[in-house]
Amino acid sequence: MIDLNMYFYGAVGAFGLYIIISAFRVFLGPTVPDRTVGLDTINTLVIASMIGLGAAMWETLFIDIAIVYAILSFVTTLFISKYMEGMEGGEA
Amino acid sequence: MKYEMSRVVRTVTDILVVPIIIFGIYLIIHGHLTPGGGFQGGAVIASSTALLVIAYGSFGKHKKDLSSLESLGLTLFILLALIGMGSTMFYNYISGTGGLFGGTLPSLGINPGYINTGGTITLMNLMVGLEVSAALSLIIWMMSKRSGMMEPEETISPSEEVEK
Amino acid sequence: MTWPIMVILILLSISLIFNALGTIGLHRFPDVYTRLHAATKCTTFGTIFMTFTVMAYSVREYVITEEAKFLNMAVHTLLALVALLVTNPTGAHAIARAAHKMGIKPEKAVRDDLKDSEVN
Amino acid sequence: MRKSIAIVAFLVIFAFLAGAAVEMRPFGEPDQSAMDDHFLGDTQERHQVNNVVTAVLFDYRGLDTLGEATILFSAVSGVLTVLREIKKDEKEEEVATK
Amino acid sequence: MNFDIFVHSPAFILGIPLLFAFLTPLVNRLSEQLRNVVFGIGLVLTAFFVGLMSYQVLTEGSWLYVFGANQPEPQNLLSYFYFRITFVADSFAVLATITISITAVAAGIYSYGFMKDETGLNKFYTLFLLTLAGVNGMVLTGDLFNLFVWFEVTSVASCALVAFRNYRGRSVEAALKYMVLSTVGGLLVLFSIGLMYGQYGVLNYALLTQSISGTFIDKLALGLLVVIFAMKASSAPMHMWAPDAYSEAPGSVTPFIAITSLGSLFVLFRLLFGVIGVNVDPSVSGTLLIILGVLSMIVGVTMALVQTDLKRLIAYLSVSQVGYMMMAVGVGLATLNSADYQNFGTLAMKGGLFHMINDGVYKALLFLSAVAVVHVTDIRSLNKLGGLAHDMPYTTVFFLIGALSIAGIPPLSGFSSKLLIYQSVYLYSPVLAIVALVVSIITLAVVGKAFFNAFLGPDQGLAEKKVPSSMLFGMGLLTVVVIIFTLFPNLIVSEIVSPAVKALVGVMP
Amino acid sequence: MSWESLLLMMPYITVVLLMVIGLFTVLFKKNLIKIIMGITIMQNGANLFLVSLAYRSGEYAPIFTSAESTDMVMPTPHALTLTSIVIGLATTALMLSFTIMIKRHYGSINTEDVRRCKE
Amino acid sequence: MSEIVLIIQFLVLIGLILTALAVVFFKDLISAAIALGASSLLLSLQFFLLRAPDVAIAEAAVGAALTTAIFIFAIKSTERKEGYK
Amino acid sequence: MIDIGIVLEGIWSPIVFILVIILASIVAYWLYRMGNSQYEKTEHSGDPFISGNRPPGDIRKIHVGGDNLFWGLTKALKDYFDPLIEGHTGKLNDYMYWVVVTLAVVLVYIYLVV
Amino acid sequence: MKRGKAFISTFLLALFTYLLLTLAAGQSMVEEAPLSHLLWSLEELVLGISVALIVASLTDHILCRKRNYRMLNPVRWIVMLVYTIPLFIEMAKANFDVAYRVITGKIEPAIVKIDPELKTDLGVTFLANSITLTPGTLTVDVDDEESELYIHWIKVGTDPTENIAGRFVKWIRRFAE
Repeated sequence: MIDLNMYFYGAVGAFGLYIIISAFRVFLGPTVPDRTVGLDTINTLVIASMIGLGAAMWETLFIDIAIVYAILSFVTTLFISKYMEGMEGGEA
Repeated sequence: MKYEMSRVVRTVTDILVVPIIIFGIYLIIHGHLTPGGGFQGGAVIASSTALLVIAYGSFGKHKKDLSSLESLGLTLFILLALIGMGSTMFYNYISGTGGLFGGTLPSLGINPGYINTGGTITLMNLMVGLEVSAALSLIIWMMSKRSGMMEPEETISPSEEVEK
Repeated sequence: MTWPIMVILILLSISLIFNALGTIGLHRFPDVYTRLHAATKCTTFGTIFMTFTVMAYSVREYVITEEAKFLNMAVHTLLALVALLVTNPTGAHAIARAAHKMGIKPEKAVRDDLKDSEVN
Repeated sequence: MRKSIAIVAFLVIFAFLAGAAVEMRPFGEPDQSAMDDHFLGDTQERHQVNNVVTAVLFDYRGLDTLGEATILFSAVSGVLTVLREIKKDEKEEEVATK
Repeated sequence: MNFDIFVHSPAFILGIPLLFAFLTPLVNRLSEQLRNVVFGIGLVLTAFFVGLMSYQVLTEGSWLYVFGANQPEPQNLLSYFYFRITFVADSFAVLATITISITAVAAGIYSYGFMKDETGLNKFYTLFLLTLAGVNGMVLTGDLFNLFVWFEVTSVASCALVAFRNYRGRSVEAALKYMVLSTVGGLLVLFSIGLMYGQYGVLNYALLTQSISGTFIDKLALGLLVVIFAMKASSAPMHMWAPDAYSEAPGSVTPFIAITSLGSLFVLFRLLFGVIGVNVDPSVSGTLLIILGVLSMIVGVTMALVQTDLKRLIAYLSVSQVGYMMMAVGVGLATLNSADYQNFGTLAMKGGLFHMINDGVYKALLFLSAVAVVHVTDIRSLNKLGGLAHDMPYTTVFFLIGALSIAGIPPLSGFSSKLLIYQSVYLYSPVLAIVALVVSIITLAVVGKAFFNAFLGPDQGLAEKKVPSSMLFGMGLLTVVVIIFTLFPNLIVSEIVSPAVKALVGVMP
Repeated sequence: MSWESLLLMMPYITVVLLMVIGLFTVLFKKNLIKIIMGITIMQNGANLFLVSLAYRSGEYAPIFTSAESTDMVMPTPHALTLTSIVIGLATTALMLSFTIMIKRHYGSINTEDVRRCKE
Repeated sequence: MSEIVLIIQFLVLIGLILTALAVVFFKDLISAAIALGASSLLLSLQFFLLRAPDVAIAEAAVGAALTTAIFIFAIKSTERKEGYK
Repeated sequence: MIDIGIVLEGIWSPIVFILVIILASIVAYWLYRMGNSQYEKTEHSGDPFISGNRPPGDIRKIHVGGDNLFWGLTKALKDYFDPLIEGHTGKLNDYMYWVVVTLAVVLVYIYLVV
Repeated sequence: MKRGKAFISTFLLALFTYLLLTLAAGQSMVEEAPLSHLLWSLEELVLGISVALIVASLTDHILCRKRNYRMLNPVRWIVMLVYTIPLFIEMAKANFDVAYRVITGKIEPAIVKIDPELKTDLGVTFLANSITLTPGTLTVDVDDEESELYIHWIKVGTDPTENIAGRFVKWIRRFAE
């Protein structure tokens, strides 16, 4: 039987693929909010990968990083949205 | 233009600030046991400041206090290092002496971690955390002041016209 | 294969499926609001299931090994879950509000009360 | 002309860096690790600390951390200096140069 | 506990300015007078510890200061002492720190009068002390990554100083250019540190010297380090930031910014002689230094010839002076492994290092007296200045002494070092000596132009105010030092420069 | 070159690419903020290089809470990288504040305009 | 075991390079800042994979929140579009 | 300590030079004394001598600016000075350009020679 | 004693967070006891209380900005925990809904206004976040004075207030008002 943490590694690999797919929304997304949505998605996926990796590596304390990331990505999202609120015209 | 963000964001900010600060302090004082330390914890605490700044669009009048806090942290840090001059600078003279932060591990190798160890390492973590949180808050404060995203203070004289 | 492992695998696959759906939706939907629907709901849900997986896993490991660090892992994962639940929808709301303030119209929108209220 | 020279120089540097990447020891297999092994073995005994990185950061290489904090301090001083208010009426015109 | 203050002096040279820099904002909340006093105490204490270290090194020999070790002075050097950060207290560091602290004290005293009317002064004094600490750390350290850290401290603090007069657009522009260049340079230095660490697993100079063998990666690291430190030392053709930064910095710290680039030059020599250059065929890096030096000399002096801005003119002159040192020390390095080293290489080294300490002092004098002119008249253009000798007699004398010294007019100190350089470089290649002579003549023409335009001619009544006494005192201090160097060059060479050459070339302690 | 050796080379290749992309930005882009972004990318590259050097395959993080013995990745580059991250933040903040002041004085942040200091 | 870690690293590094390229080629500075944030986010994940938790936390805190924040402040105080007027 | 003797290693001995200066000034004073006795005062004897012509306007107000000195030299060496001055464009990209070009040249040099 | 309640609530939140973070991280207080891993060491408790005191004295004006101390009541916390169950069910539904729309692409979006008539900030926040997490709806804007919410609805229907918010409002009234 494969070790259980192999499943976690596999899941994280899949998340890596999703991250690259979501990154294309950052590249393509016609407006800035679209790119921000892409960034937000990547944030959530990275948090999921970090939690999974923490379990897979048996490194308990790695979960802390996910918490830090969850909070700080929120700050980033707020900053970008605050900037967008003051922007005129949604193009480009 | 309104400088505050929406009501939902403000409420969530109010709720999150205290846990974020606690989390930062946790990272600082457990720096010698778990990943983290003065710098990371300080950055997390500063991000709570950033959260307040961005959600409310204004900042208190604590610039001088923050500046003093920063200097104080660094002064204590370098004094901690200089006290080690009995041997050499940066000598860890507290570790293993048995007093505050001078505890010893019962066993080497894997252990869950004991907070009362580490000597100057723990203290320096605290000092660096003090300095970094104040410093990064000051950077956020100063950069946001010029950006027009914040509520203007009365003392700022906007001279935006271009020299030729 | 014992039942805890089955549970863990099922939770893990749910997490994978929903994250995949969110990622696909990010590309299939036409405008920012609908993309936000996909991104927020699906990825949050998927990540919640990831935390459930890890919590189940760490509880299982704790039962087997009786090491305190797995309990610690479960608690920290719970904290991460709470942080996610609070921050993700708020972030989505902030993006949507900013997008609307920028003047991006919802695609194919049937009605727009917010716009009307601003006009009046 | 100038731009093409710049591109050529840029490519030369690229080539050298890539050469270094090829020549570098294989990833994940350091051959010289006496210093790090010494730190790993010495930390718990000497400092009673679990996190080796913190021990390196604050004790073995404490001076680096002091320098790091100093840089942050000087950057904050610099930001406060550069973005401080300008008393416009007195200091706006530049000293006559040319 | 036997606390030997001599042994700890390297740590104090770094620690005292840092401690006082951190204290300055705190003291400023109490009173501004006290802050000035604290600043002065910090400067003087630093100079005092430099004196202590120099005394100890010159009488007892050099030693390694190991940070965080059990006993202050390891008698038998176990290898794991090298794993910690070390400070190298040898004669070369003595030469460097003496140069730095003379300039720092003079510029600090000068600042009291010069900066009186500015706002945000506590930050100014803080940054001044931080720059001092950064340069001291840079020349004292014996660890590659620590070198990077102090390098960055120096660049950040000195860039903030350049941009101190934020009401001038040019100042901020110059600071940004300087900052971008030093940050990119610092990153390349960090990259080369990574290359070294990846290969040998150590960061200490002494340990690296034993293991470097001259592989492809070593060559890459050598190239990166040479170019970046030469850039920071304002060598042509990467000198363009230097005139901007020197001329736009607040006048009292201009010599100090120049000293930071001199510090980079010290570090470059230490890296080339002590760590990496000697392991990768020294003649190659010596030739590189000579080429860069000759370029700097020619480009600097000819650009100075066409300048009309007084401070920029002196800035370009300082670029050309850096060329002299690089050329002389390059000759020493190029001949290091041959019999020629005993014939003239060591002489060239002595000339180069003596020129460094000379140059640090008289360039500071020249800058400070030029800044006094600008301070009094608010004019920097040589087209508009004139006749100032009537109103500012002391400044005229100071400027004249500095100008003659930089031009290498015989009785003054600049001549004694230049003579050494001519003599030794002639034996290596006559062309270099001829270039050096011609550059020296053009330098005389340039300073003659500056002196003629600014001080001679009919009195135009440009001087609006008096030169404050603290500024005069600062310049006077430097003049005294220049005169000492003028009167006792043999003493300086035999007591300070020759041991420095030996320490630089010989194995590390 | 086999697939596995490419996998093994990938960190170094990424480091080189990041450094080169950053250098490209600093060399050819004219917007000051873009240049600073390029510098940030270079910093990322240098940090990644140091941490890649620290890795020993299949070993643990240098913390005694979870590792089994001293089979750990090397701690020194981690400390160095922490230092360099802080340095990067400090320099970035300082350069950005310079840029803000330049915009105020010159009305532009294009390097074609920001050239009053010349000759 | 180690192969799958290498493959995950490969994916993350590819994403890192792509986002870094995007930073250079976006004309809109705010988009470039967003891409920079994504880049340092992936860098943090890579540090995580290389078993450097301290560095990963620091990079997450600095790269994700603070650097992006000060870039956004700077863009707001200067101008948004790259290009010569 | 203080070495008065002439050192042939090239270090300048200022004591000797001071003696030479004193000697030279004595000689100069002697020459001055010789010439001064035969000096005749004329109308323009205190005026500056520029190219033999009378200068326009009040000669006390004449001010030679920084551009005027060495104007002939820079004009004559136009081909050298003009590219040099144009090279100092003040653009940040050009500063970086020089660093990168030097770096490339140095790297190639080191690679080829060693 | 004006700050009393604010101080206490901030202190409790801080202490709770700290204890949760250090749960089972320190050495156990009682050796060899069953489930002793769950406890905290004495040092951790002392540190936690002092840290919470410091943080509470510094930030009590932030958490209780509106002087609203309803959440000090433990019953409300229990109701809030129970509320997560219907919320979770709705979230599951939401995801199948989005999955359906991702696959078919059938959307008919609109921004509608609803008025749940909640009074407190906390209630509005909870409602907005719950709405964001549930099927086909996304909070776009919130009125500052009233509790009117503007919702982006992916498949527009009738009677928005009841259809969108009706399920949550009565729950939220129970613990937040």
